[in-house]
Amino acid sequence: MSEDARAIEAVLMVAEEPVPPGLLAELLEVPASRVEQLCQELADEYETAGRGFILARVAGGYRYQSAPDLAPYIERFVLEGQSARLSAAALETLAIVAYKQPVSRAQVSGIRGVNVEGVMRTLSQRGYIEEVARDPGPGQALLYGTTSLFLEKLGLDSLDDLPPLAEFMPDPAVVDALEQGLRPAG
Amino acid sequence: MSEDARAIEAVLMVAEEPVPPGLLAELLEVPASRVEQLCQELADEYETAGRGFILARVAGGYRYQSAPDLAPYIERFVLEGQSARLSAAALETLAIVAYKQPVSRAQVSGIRGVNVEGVMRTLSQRGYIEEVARDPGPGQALLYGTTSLFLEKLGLDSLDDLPPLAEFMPDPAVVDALEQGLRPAG
Amino acid sequence: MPYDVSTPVFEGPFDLLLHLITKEQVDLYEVSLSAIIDGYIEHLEHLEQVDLDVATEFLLIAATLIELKTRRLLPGRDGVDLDEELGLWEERDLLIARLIECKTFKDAGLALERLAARAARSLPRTAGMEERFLALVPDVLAGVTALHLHDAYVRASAPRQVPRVDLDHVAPIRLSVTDAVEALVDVLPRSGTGVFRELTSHLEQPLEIVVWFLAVLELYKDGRVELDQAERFGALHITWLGEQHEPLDHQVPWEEPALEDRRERAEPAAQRFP
Repeated sequence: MSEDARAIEAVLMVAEEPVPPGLLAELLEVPASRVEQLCQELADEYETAGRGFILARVAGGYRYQSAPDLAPYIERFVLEGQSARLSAAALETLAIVAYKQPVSRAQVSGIRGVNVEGVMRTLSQRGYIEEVARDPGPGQALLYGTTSLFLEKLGLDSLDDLPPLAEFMPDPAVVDALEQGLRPAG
Repeated sequence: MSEDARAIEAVLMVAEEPVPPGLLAELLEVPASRVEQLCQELADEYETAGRGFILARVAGGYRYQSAPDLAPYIERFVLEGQSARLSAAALETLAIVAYKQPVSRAQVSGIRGVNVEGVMRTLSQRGYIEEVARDPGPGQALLYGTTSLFLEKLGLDSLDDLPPLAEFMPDPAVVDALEQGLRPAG
Repeated sequence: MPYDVSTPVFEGPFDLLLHLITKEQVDLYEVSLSAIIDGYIEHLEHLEQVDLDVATEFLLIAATLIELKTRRLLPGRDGVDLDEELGLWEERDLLIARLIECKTFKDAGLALERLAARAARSLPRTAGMEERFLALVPDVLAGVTALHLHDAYVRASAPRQVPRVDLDHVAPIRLSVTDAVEALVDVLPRSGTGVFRELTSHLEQPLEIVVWFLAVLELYKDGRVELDQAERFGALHITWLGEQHEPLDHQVPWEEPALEDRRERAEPAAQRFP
């Protein structure tokens, strides 16, 4: 396999979104037409070999997908799979959106201390959060809030039913000092 | 290609975490040994063909990863880069938890000779270690162990794949130097 | 002899001792202990914060060393009784055992770092499933209560330990685009025109300059300034298109309220978040 084709495979494998051929061309420093040709060749190759995945052209870019005829396996995987619960990261993100709405992705990211793009997208795809407004300030960031599906799932009548946040949170240093003081000797 | 091999490819393509062979066996209704064999064959096939991706066995499951030699392309593509590097203190603490687990904070602190509270909290926030149990003895100290994210980050299938601790024992010359340096009277 | 603390930071007393004994390859009995301690104290003075645990542990080790050394230097060794002598050896063995353990895990940590660096060359696929399968995903909020959510928020918003070593080189963003716009709107109406490089000459961090540049673009987008750059990398001239203000009575009618205020207003239940 050519280095270019291998690089395309590698990038598409780790990409979370369809990758536009223009971007691939930039990364590989080859013309976009060459990228299109290589992607077509790869797609044909996978199909001819009867692989369980395909290289699809979606939303202006390329991405790997499971082969359509294998959907029954994917469905069973989804139903029996490990993804039955919301991850801790997703729950925290959802909590921040719920309490701080309307809130921008950057603000959520600031509170959690990590990039929340993927988690926010998942929450949004599941219909728990949605774009509710645009920050009127510079940058015009999208602001997110929770949906009525969210309220429904949590059995809440309205956002006012969320447990209030404590008015006073002891400084972590104080908590630490207390812990230290109460820790049994030895 | 066999339907089983294709199904494995399809499922792994949509999975977000390493998929344990046991789960694949359930989905395909074949013995786990058959899954292991198929995965090995697929991994070999990708490697022989020189694909841009590999099938890796990590943290007790299988997953697709980009081929290591194509890292330069991936680095250009993933602008955010790798997560911040761990400090020497954090690495040392992580090593103690990894090799001594389950281990209490006081024990780690005893080995490092310094307070490890902050470092342990950082490691825990980054998802490398977690509370795994409580010491049944007096004091009931929380005991810590490493997570599967730790295995994933290190590319290990299980804790058994950690290099043996004996490899890091200081060589006799260093031990001699220590003994010489601390020779009491005479 | 002067002891030069040239290594960046000794995180713990064992590190220090290890360094002294292994790296320098010295016999501690040949070294002035006071010089070591002076060196350590000097090192402490350069630290912004003294970790008392580290300091006391060093004290303990230094005391042990001093005791070992004085016993050797003092005459009248005949009088030392056997138990005491044995105790001394025991202490020494314990110390050596701890030093060996410390060294072992130090090297193990480096090995973990190498493993992680190797693993990081190969990234996993995390794209997940295509949209058409999403509807099948079981109800992931099943069993999650409002209280869980509350706890998750408290967990997420708890102040974090600031990483001490790895993020030191990252400057915090002290300036927002809004702030920079305000500053420009304060300066430009008075001078009428300005050069970007001069307007930002007081800034030190590239990030701050970037923020100011974004602010200039923001003003340009709003039609409040005209930009002119004769050549690539040349001076960027900014011309104020609005009214010329006197320095003291300037007023910014279009100024956005601060983000905090906006959020308060947009949020019906703001009183929940003191």
